[in-house]
Amino acid sequence: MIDKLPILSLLIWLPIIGALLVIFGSGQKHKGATQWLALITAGATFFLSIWALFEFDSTRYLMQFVEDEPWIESLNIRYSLGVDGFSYPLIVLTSLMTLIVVISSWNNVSNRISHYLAGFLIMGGLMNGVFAATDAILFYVFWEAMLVPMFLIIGIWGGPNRIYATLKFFIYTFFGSVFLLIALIYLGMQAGSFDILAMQQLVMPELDIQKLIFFAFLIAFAVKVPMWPVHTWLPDAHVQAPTGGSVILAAIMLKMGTYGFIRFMLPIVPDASMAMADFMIVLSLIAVGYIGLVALAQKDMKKLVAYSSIAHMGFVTLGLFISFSLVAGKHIDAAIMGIQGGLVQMISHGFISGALFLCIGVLYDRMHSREIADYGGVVNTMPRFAMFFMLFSMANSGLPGTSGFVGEFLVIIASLQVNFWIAAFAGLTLILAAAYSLWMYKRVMFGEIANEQVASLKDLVSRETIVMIILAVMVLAFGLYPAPLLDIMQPSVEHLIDCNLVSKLSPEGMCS
Amino acid sequence: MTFQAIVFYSFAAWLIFAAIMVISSKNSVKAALFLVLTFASASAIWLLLEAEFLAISLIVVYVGAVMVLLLFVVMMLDVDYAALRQGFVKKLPIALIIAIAFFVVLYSFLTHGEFSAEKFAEPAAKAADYSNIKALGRVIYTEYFIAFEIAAVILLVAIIAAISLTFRGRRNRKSQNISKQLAANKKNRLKIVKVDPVVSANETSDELAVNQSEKQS
Amino acid sequence: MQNQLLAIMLLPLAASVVAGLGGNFIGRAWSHRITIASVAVACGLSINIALGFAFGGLEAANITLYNWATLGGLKLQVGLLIDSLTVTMMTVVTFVSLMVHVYTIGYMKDDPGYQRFFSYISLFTFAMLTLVMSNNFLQLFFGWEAVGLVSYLLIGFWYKKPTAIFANLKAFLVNRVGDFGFLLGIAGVYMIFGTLDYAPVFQQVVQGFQDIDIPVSETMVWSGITFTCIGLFIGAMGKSAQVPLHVWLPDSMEGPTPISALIHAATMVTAGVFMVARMSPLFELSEVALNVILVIGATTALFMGFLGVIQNDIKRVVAYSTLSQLGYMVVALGASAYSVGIFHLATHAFFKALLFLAAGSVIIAMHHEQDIRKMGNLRKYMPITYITSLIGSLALIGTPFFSGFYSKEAIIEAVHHSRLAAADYAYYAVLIGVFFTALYSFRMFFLVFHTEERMDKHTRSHLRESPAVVWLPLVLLAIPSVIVSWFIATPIVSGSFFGDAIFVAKEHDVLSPMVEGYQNVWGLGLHAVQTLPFWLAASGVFVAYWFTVVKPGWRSVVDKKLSLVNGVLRNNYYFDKMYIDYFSAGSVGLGKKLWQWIDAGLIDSWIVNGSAKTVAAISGQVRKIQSGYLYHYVLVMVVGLLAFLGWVYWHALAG
Amino acid sequence: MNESMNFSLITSEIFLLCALCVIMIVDLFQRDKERVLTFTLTQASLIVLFVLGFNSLGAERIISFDGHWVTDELATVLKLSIYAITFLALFYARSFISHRNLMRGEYYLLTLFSVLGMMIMVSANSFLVVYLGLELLSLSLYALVALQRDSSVASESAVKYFVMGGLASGFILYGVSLIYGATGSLLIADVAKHFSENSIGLVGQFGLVFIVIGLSFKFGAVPFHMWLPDIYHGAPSSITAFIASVPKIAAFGMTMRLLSEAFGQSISQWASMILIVALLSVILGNVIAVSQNNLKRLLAYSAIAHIGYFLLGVVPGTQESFSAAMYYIIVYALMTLAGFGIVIFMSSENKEYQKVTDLRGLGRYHPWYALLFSIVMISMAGIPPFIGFWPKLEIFRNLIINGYVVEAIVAIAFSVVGLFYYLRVVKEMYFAEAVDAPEISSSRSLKIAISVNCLLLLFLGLLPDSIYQYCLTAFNLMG
Amino acid sequence: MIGLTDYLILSAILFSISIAGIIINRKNVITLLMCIELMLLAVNTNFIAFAHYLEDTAGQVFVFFILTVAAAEAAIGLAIIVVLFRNRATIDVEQLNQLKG
Repeated sequence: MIDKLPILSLLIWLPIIGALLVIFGSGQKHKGATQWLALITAGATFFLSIWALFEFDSTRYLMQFVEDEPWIESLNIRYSLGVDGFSYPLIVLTSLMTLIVVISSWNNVSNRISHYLAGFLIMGGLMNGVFAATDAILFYVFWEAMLVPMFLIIGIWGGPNRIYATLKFFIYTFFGSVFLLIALIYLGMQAGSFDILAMQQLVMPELDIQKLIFFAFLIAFAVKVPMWPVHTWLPDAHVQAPTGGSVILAAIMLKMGTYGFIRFMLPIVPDASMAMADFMIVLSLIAVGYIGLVALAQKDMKKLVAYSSIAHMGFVTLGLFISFSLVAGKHIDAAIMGIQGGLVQMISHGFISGALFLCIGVLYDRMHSREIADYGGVVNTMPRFAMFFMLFSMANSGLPGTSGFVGEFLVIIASLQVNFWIAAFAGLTLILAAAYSLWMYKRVMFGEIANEQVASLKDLVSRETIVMIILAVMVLAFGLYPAPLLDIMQPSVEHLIDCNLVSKLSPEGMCS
Repeated sequence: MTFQAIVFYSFAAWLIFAAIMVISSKNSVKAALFLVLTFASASAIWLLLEAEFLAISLIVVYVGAVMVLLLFVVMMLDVDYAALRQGFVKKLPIALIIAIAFFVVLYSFLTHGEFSAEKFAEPAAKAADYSNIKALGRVIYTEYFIAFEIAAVILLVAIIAAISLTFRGRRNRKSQNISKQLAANKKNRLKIVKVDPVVSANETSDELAVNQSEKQS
Repeated sequence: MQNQLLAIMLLPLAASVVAGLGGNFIGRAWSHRITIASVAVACGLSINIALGFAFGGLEAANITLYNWATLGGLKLQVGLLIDSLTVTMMTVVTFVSLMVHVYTIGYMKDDPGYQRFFSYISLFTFAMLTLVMSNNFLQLFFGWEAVGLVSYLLIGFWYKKPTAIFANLKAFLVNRVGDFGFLLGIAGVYMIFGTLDYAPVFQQVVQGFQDIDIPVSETMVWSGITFTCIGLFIGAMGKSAQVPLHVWLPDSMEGPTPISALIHAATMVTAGVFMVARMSPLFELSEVALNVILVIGATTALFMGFLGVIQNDIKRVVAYSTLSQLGYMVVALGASAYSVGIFHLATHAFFKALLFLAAGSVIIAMHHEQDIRKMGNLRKYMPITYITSLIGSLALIGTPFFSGFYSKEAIIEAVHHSRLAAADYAYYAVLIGVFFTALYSFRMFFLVFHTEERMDKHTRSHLRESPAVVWLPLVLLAIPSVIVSWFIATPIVSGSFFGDAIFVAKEHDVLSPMVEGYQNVWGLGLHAVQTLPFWLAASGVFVAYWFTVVKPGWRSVVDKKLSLVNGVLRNNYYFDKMYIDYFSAGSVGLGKKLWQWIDAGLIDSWIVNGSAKTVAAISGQVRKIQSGYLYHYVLVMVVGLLAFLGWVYWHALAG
Repeated sequence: MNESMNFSLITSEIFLLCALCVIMIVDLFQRDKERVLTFTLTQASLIVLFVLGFNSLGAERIISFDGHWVTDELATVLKLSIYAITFLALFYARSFISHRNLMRGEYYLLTLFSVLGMMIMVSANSFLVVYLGLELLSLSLYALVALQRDSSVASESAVKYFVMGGLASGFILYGVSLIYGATGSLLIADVAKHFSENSIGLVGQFGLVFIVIGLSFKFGAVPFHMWLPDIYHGAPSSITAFIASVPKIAAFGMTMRLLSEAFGQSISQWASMILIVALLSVILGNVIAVSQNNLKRLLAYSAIAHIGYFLLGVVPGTQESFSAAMYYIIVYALMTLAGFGIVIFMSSENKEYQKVTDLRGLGRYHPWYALLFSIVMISMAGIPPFIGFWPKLEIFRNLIINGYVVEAIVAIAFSVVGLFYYLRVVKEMYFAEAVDAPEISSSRSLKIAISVNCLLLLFLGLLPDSIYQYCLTAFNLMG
Repeated sequence: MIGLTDYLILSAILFSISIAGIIINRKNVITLLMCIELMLLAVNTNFIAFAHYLEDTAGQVFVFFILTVAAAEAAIGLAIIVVLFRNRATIDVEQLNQLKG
């Protein structure tokens, strides 16, 4: 029955239609109705994504749930959707995080709640679109369109310096994506259509052209990931964004950059990627080491978590780009390990960073401060919260048993096959991540009650607890048993390694 | 030197002289009159080119109608000419350089050879019964029918526009506009005329525009 | 058997979850009942299995529980490996844990975090069991970090205490430094052997494999095995608090005393020793690694012993003693006498737990006064504690017939027989260490239980023996502290007990010569008076007696004479200063500078905002061209026209 | 086909002229201050024109009136968009002009005259008719700008417009005279034929320079843009909305007739000039707009930048790139109309909100309009899924296909600068704290008009083919 | 002998003068109007010269229309100047700078 439905379209448009209903249907006066409508929409979307998971064939690398309709016939741009092992987990993650954001903003957004919720629902739909699109231009449309609601969310509901932050966010990312557009146009011209799979099949005999396309992709995706040195929008955006914004930003939007690497950069320009792999690895390691140190110096909780996000995303890029020399050295398992590690890290970081931002949001709702120095001894007044916060902090520092461990473990293990120093630098995260996460935890949570405000804190209410439990279960489940997730991605990863990382300088050796 | 050349050079000289006077006269009336001279000289040159109808039209239309209109307006506006002439010499060099540079470029390409006498020989004399007016008249209502119609519309537009811009309607209404009186303030009743022609830099156009629009209401 | 094993492992976890999440609901009594019951069951089952191994002929078992991840051809699985080594550890862990559970009822009875505490120690038991029962490196690492986590939680149990929350962060981070090496070691294992399960790895070691060179620079290449072993050993250094990663252990005494006994003396800190023993087939392949282990272990054993002498905090003395003893165990590992290392681990677990719990008992009586200079003559008030402490101290210094004697003697002998380059250094270090062990142990013992009473009146008036839940575990631990070696020394040292679980290469075999001259436990004990260590220990006790009881005034004289040495020792060889002032402060400072100069300064201010400002500035200037004057407009237009005309003309002439 | 004097081919023009005369006479006898009848008749005639035009879609290309007139798909599509956008623009104007002493019949008449001029421009097939159409348009526009007789800025801008426009006409004429000298004909077909047989020569090139510059002036491309900000700023907002949008479409038609048809053989000669002008426009327009505080001026500079992008579409000189440019210009007209629509919308009876900061608080107190205006701005910035993205995509695609990669990158990089000032407008509406709610006293027709216009930007953006296929058929690229 | 070039140069001179006039004139808008008329005159002369030497009427017809348009233009231009004068009481070009930036 479900295979008759246009699942992906539903996942994209259901939240958007729901958002329109939320805006126009209920208005400002009926707060409850608004919230329930949003909750139902988000819940239905999430339910649908889970339901479809049962139909998802995790033994195939081919696109599934394919929809293909003509859209702009004159340009041969099609409304074509499909998911594989790379994208479907991200869609589920998106749907879940949207739901969580809706729940978590139940009581703590008073200003124009219907617009706020609608913004997140629209974004949820658009983000699903990014992951589901198999037409490059359709992808680009979703990719760009998504910026708008986020821009408004940060700008309207953000902190005191929100305008600077949101403009920076928008312009930074837009700057990145214009180069993407150029590259896509060029590729569309070469391939004769904007079908991403067709682009992947393209023979590109000139390495220089591949490199140009590589850099176009790189600017676009690196900004989104974000990689050093184009990361500075992220701390600002995170700090200023409302809690929900930070959650979505960290949990989903950052993943789009690395998703772009997997979907576009590696398969389309493998030779350039291989040639530039060392460069990418160095950038990834800078993210791990340098950004880790920077995170250590932060005084603002959100900024700290934001920097830690950059550092963690460094593992994704690291995992992807070590695969080239592993494949070249015939260490296929290790290559799979690196890529899988990166992919798991994407999902896991979605939960962990989202959870951490929610935790900070919980504190912020009560104290209206994100400065670490304003806190101290919170555990005395919020023991339940302290437990969850501890779990997520530990997960952030990559404790085995939490999902934060899986990706980093796999990537580090794989990277030693490439070079000792890569592994050593990547391994630094064990120390740095623990240092910044737990030092922050210590300063915020432990100790004597620092001031009157902390003394009057109330522990989590049940709504907040539910959200925390969901995320905690996810973090633990994927930490203790990541196999189901890995199995979904496995065929796609193998296909990537077998067919897409091979040289495209000549048609020989390419999969058909 | 042929008669033709004498006519050409003398009228060309007049033409240039008059044109220069047009742009350099202090007084608009004078300028207008020099413009008349310019047109007259040009019409003589046109006669050399056997464009009799146009030469006559030029006199009739321009000297007879446009110039009169021009003078009429000049007189009507009652401009203080003494004030209008300051700073003329100061800007002269730039204008001169531009004009000369412009001319040099045009000159060098016009004498480049594509308009040489070999390519454009003096056409044979027209037959005695050749009538320039007839020739024009024949094509204007046939070949150039559509252009002619458009020209008519353009004149209509000119009429409508000119009237709607300048016609102020009957001036015998003496009603009170109370809201206008209430909205009056010092700013729009008292105009402070700047003595120094240099505009201070910090006063942006926006503010002016808003003041302006406030004043309109 | 699988069900039994799972029960051993998961019961404490379940109890922990119940006590932790439902603690307020089920109340204090039920919290300890449930946790103690679960650990007791686990302990009973462990002993059952251990007996099975010792007598009933149980075979080693390798059980796969579930598939953690499949990566191409590689399967990462969660499973259990049960052999004699594991069983020894399981028994020790669950037994000490059970004792500590019981003891806690008394020790923590007024603490508001009662349920939480039980939850934590049960969780710890689970984590430690996972560590020892693992059959692969992944799970080992999981347990490895999990015990670290619980240690972190427990050191910071009194989270209001600034020193406690400092200590737990420090402990976690220092352990993370070790784990960094450990993880690289695991990566090395995968690189060389292509799998993370123990069985195939050890099989390959036996059947032959290709070592892999790891290039670290243009000219330098490391052997893969050596790299792996050293990496793994760095992990062990962190967990087992070896120099220079030992700094966290003394500070960890900020946690409640039962924890010090359980985690920071008996079990977790020995995880490193266990791990190296478990990986004995690997370590045997790398002589470099073994030498490193010897040097590190010997240094720890000796130099941490020095520090024990000058401590005045009762728990810190025991802590430095633990450090020193861990050094002994590691020395045994370095000498390839893995079984001896484990032997000392087991005996040490009992008497060190005993010493800690006794110290805890003293602390309860002293109303949480821990300074031994403010105690004295406590034997009058606390006879049971006094006797058990004496037993523990005697065991610690290696008095013949006490359990510690056999294991320590075996270590010294083993090092003596070792032919590794660093063996001589290690031998003298452990010998000298014996003297100092006796010195600090009995210095503390005399200061606490003998000498004049130095506590204030109020405390003195309340001094009494601890309740039964406290002293009972002391007694229960005192018994094995004396006798356990009588039963296990022979099978362990002779190698019959561990069998295949521990692998020693022929050229490293130090136990065979020992076994040759060995009759039985009694003979060995009687023989002791002829050996140097015995007299070293005895002189240590004597010196301690002289300086504390007979001539207490001499102490300050010595302090003055050796003020330089004293300064170094008081500052813990300046390790803390280096780590805190230079490493961590340096990292934070570096992070701050990087952030301010590169992130905020270079990238944000210059490049990002700078380009925005540049555009705005250019915009502000360029808009002035739009002057409002018609003639300027015309001028620009005509210049544009001229430029184009000139351009076309120039092209036409050129082309 | 070449037919002479086939009046059925100029039915629309004849109808409009007749309608104009009727309206003029009807208006004379109007006592109604609101001129409802005039308005209705004007809009009705635009509807009729639209229907007439729509019916002639798909007709074959016919050259008539001795080669002076051409009816083809290009002309028809352009005319249709001219009618449609004028129709909308008049809705915008209605309440605005009634508050500003502009509610006179002439407003509608002159608008219709300019429509007639534009129709002539896009259908002209000789330099003469092009010129006359252009003058008909320009003269109407001069008058429209000056129509607010009591406004000193309006009259200033009218003078500037007039003088600069006259100068530009002079340039075009001088160029045409040179072309005439070189080819001996005024008919575009003859000129094209001549240049396909002979090399263009220096005279032709010089003529071309003058013509290109005249066209650049009409578009407002740098460095011939100087008039544009002042005129857009000074003219009454409803008239600015009109001048900024519709005439660009006609100018595009004229460009096609002159450059692509007459000088189709010498693309390399004019493309490089257009390229320079286009890039300068993109750069300067975007950069100067950053420091603008007046919304109208900001939109004016953004218009310059848009024209730059549009001209980049003309540069490659292929049929496809022309259709992309055509798409761009139609979409641009729609967007810019909405943009100035904001200014009109914000103008109340006695106050004109023109500063960007005047929009403050709109998001809070009038969320619907804030949303609509954000759509306009974001669409102008070229962010999908709004319509503004698609023509940009097409332009860049054509540039890249034809090898202008560096140019495409420069242009696209400056669109980032562009984003900055568009977002500033959104920022003011949503993020800045408002002291008090901006008052909105617009009429219902205006509210409907702006809603329709802005939503069109979204819906057409979701279905970009709906306009683009007509642009393609105009250049015989489809079906 | 007077050839086509001479006429063209004459008109070029006239054209240049008119441009110079527009740039040079900073005080009087009416003079700008006259300069534009001069420019059209130059163009007309060009057309007529070409028409003469090409023996073609088209050029002359064009001039005919230019004259018409120029007349209309003059009418509208003057009307605008009148409006301006009524608003500002001046036709000084230098004071036409309310709109700038």
